[in-house]
Amino acid sequence: MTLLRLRDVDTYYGEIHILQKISLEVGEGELVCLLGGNASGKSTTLKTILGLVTPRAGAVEIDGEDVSRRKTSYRIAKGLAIVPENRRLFAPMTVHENLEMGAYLRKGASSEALERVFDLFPVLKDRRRQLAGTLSGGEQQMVAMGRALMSEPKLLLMDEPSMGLAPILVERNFEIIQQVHQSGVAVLVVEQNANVSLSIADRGYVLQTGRIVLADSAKALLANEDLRKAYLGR
Amino acid sequence: MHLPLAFNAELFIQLLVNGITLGSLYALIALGYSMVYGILKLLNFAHGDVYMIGAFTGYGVLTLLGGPLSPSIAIAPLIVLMFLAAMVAAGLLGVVIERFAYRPLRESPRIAPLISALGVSFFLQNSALLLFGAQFRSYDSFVLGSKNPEFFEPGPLTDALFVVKNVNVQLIQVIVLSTTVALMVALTALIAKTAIGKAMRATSYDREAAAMMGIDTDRVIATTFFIGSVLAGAAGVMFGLLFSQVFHFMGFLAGLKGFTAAVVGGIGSIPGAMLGGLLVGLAESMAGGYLGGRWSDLTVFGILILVLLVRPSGLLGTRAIHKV
Amino acid sequence: MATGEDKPRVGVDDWVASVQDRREQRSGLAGLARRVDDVVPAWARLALFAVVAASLPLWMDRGDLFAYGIFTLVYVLLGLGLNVVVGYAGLLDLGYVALFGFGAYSYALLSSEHYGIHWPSAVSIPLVVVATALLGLLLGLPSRRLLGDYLAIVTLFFGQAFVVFVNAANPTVRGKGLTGGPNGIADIDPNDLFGYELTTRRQQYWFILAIVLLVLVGLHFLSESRTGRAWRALREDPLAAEAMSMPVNRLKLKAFALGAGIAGLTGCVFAAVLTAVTSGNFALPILITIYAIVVLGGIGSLTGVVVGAIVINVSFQFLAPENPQNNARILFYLVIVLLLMLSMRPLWRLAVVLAGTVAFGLAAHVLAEAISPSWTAGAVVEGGRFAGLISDWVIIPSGHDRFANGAYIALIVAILAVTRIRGVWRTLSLVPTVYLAAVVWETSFVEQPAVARWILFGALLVFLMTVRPQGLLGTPRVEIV
Amino acid sequence: MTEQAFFELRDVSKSFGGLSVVDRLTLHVDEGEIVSLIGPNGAGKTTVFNLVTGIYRPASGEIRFRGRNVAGLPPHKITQLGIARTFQTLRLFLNMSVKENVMAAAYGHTRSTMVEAVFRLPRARREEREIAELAEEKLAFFGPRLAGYRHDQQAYNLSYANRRRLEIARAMATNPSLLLLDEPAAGMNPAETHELTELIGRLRTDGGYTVLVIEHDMHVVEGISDRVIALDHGVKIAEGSFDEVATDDRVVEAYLGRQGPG
Repeated sequence: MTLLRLRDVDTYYGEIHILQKISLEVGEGELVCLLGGNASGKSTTLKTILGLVTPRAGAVEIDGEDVSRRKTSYRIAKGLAIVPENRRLFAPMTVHENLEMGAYLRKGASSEALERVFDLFPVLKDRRRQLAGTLSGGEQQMVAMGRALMSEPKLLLMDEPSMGLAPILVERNFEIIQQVHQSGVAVLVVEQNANVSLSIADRGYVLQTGRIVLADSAKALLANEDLRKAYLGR
Repeated sequence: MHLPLAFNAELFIQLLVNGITLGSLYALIALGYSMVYGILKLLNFAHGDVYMIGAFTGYGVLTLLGGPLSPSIAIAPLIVLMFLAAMVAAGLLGVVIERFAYRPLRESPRIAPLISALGVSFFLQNSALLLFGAQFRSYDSFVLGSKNPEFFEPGPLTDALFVVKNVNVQLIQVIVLSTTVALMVALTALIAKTAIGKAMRATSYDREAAAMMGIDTDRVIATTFFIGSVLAGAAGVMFGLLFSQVFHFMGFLAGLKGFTAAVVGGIGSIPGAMLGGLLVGLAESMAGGYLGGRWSDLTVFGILILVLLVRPSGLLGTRAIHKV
Repeated sequence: MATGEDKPRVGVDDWVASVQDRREQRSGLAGLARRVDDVVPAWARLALFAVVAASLPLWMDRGDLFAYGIFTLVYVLLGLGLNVVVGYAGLLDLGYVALFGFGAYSYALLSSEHYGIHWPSAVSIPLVVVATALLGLLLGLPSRRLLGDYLAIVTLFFGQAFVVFVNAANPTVRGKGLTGGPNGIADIDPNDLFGYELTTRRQQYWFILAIVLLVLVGLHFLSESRTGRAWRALREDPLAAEAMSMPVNRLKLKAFALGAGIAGLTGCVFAAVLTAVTSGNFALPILITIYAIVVLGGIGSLTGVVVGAIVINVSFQFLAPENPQNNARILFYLVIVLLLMLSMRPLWRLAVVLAGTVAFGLAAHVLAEAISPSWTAGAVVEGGRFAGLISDWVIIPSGHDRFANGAYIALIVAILAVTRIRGVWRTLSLVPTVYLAAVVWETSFVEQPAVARWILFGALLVFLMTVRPQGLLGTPRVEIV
Repeated sequence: MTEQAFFELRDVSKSFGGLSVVDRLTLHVDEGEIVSLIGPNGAGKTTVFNLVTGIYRPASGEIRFRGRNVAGLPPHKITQLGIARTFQTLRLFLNMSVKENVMAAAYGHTRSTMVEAVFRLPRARREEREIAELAEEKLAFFGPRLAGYRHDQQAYNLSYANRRRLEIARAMATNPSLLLLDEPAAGMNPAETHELTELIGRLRTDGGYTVLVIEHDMHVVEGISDRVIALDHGVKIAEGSFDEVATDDRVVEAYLGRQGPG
């Protein structure tokens, strides 16, 4: 069963054509990574998936339903969740409130989900009354992850989990991604750090100037000559 | 010009009472500015005119129900009805304005929604002028429910509820103040405790991130406009009841002062709006009483400048730490 | 698509190389205007404007030259000054119109019967310009601490204070009210060129045109200088500008002073042409008009200011209360045609709208009559053979002033709404809209054309902003994230 | 350490709302050195840059540049004295052309007035020419990456990596002697990162700049640094050569993690 499918999506930003006929899919329980340099259109792809920008042409399907004209909240309710780039916590709200926001559309199940998040990140339990803005970078990352997991998503979107982070945090991040993946959640990692992400992914896409230029299994991509030169370096 | 040689306690208390009532009115207007500014970073110039429309709606209800001299229903339900009608009308107007004048401009440079807001303000003001004329429309709340209309005897609204140092504190003043306080408390609770309140805070901090959590930010913003405009509508009726008159241009200056109150108190803070409103109301009342009417607006202006220069984030505002 | 050479190399994002291919061709009038603006060099545009503008008095009569020519030029100048503050430096100055007023009043005091001082323009104009620039500097002082909207509100207060001062305060100086209160100051001298008085409309027009051309050239050079670049940098990102060695506060004050100087200069010629000044000339509506000019043309663009001033002033004069009602009629036909064009495709929509409008009208008429016969008792203004038919269709109450006013406002709201919705909803809402237009027309327009005009103007501002926030010649600001 | 270092911080502290971000920090950079500042997120690295460039005013301590205490001076003054920076979050003048971005930064060392500009007087014309040449020269430093045909493009058209390069070019146009680079490799792919490593080297050899750089990419840090300084919670936890710092226990624990560099 395909959880998420983009079909020939064209997205514009103002007058500029950003995404050109993007097609990709993520199956249930899969770990897929979307590789590309910054400004290759990765963030725009994510925004298109979430409905923060509307494509001019093509379709976004979640769980087999065409949601291209649906609001973001509708798509989230269908089982998406995202850990945005640079975390984007609500700094003046408490850790607890931040987590609550993650479960905004699932008020009933939130106490159970809360326990699960606290099991995953015990340190957050002690800090639940603290304002999110006062946490250390590592703790903030945990809140961002926990917030996304609060809605018990079927598909977790990770936007640049290694961007601008200390090596130790990158490492922890990817451990948690794997952990979440092993519990049966599908994950789409949007990254430009090909090394780490391909090593844990099932499949991958490479985005270049708004187009998908490579799509293959992670193993094959790791062996691809062009990709090695550009992304694995040295 | 005469200088008050001896301290006149009666005058002072009178001005104090007037200032507090006026101030709570400004506080209600300030809240609308503050909430909208908090969530959209938009200076909603049309807000003062929403308040004006609220005042006219109250006037309309009053006229439809027989007018002040011979109301067809009892005074208490009449006033409640006036408030309700004005609040609903203003609230809906706020939502419509947001939908058509501001929402299309979310991603535009800052100046575009500002110009759009000026356009809306201009439109509303002149519409009221065209429909109701340039003359003042009288609420005649002074005689509302008067026992003997033929002799224009004061009605119950101006009855003294209690007396301080020979100064009568009128029923209407107490109504205005207590309504304001009640609305403030309700609003504070709404924002601190309820899901929509938290969604509002999240949206005002980071709209896109809030959307990513599944919050329907369009709806949250519309709700914010609705609540802010409802408060302005209530303030409009209060103004009519307090000063017995409404006119098409009343929104402009009241809007400016409301915004001043919001800024002085600290944009985004509810107690700040209350404090700022009181400060502006008191300043206006005191300056008017001791220095003469023409100085009152300039005094308000002076306070604004002073506060902004000393504490740019307002009295109760939190200083934003700019991430660089 | 991705064939051979076109296939991008992995790891190389070639946005810049491909950006022209990715930019859509803009269509419509605005797109054409942009392309012309891109292609035609600045000096050619200036020359074209100068030649056309200079020839105006040769074929225009005096009244039109005053209304269309001189007023447009005054608006151009005002727009150019505001453009320095708002367009270049990105500072929201809502007290700008007070500076214009200060200039006009100052000139009036220095060259009129009011105090019997008749200094020649060569003395009074430079003096006034410098004084206004200094006042602008003063007004700009809060910009050191205040950002964006805070600055806007403080300057707006300043504008209000000016009107209050001129109208109400009117302090007595040398036995006479300084500003003349609500009556203003009359009998102002015309401008003179070293003693030669410019008394005819033609002379005045050419004089102002010369000033406009000089200011345009000067501002063009300035915008391509270190100061102009620094202003734009400051508008983009004040913090980065400061970190890149630009003294942000001083630059803000410079923009304020220069803008104020131009406003003061405009005040001088304006007062001289009008020969009288009153505070009403410097109130909120004028401020909004100047903003509309700058924003319509496209913020920061000199050509845009000129185009904006022409469009706004010409349409203003066209709709002026003095003009015959015919203009209003043309406007209404235009609106109806435009609305119908919006729904032309596919053709069945047009049919639906027309049929719907007829049905809607009949139903409304019956309903209104049922509620109260007086609602339909009014007479149709014109209509000839169709008068009977029309009066069975539209609602015309007897004594319909208030009703017509309401319908007019409702019509404008409905038109605004129609432009914002799509698809079936648009078709549906067109029905009452077209009907309203008919009602407004048949109830013979509104009583107060001046007010009605301002209402339309407010709505147009909203419309313009929501449809084209960057203005006619402005470039949309894009960020690729 | 010499008596008067080229650039040094002495006991500099800064806190926000009671939260200490930089705590009695002392460090120095000698002329011609390339020094890297590393540390976990929120360690106060960017705050150090903001303190040095005058965006924040230190609560206590001295920031000395060529013997002069610059703490408390406004940012443009500090830049005019010869310290220029780039921003982690990229703060280009997006709606100005590439060349204009660089030309704008020449403001601090040009002098022609508004009047001279309006009337195109000789000094204004000469300076305009010089600024244009300066901009081309600085952009040429980046070779084909910011080559001629891109000069008239609006900055928002640039790719992320090119925006980072343009920020460096813009900083160079202020004629600094000390360059502060805030995560110049962030958002670059390995090939581009490799190129950047060389470029930073050339900044010293060809450009004659002294460089203080914040960077997370350990390959870059290893490739460029004469010296590395590690911060955590606003405190210096290690200083020395790359190998010394990278193997320091506290650095490994707080920052690098058990896998170590890479």
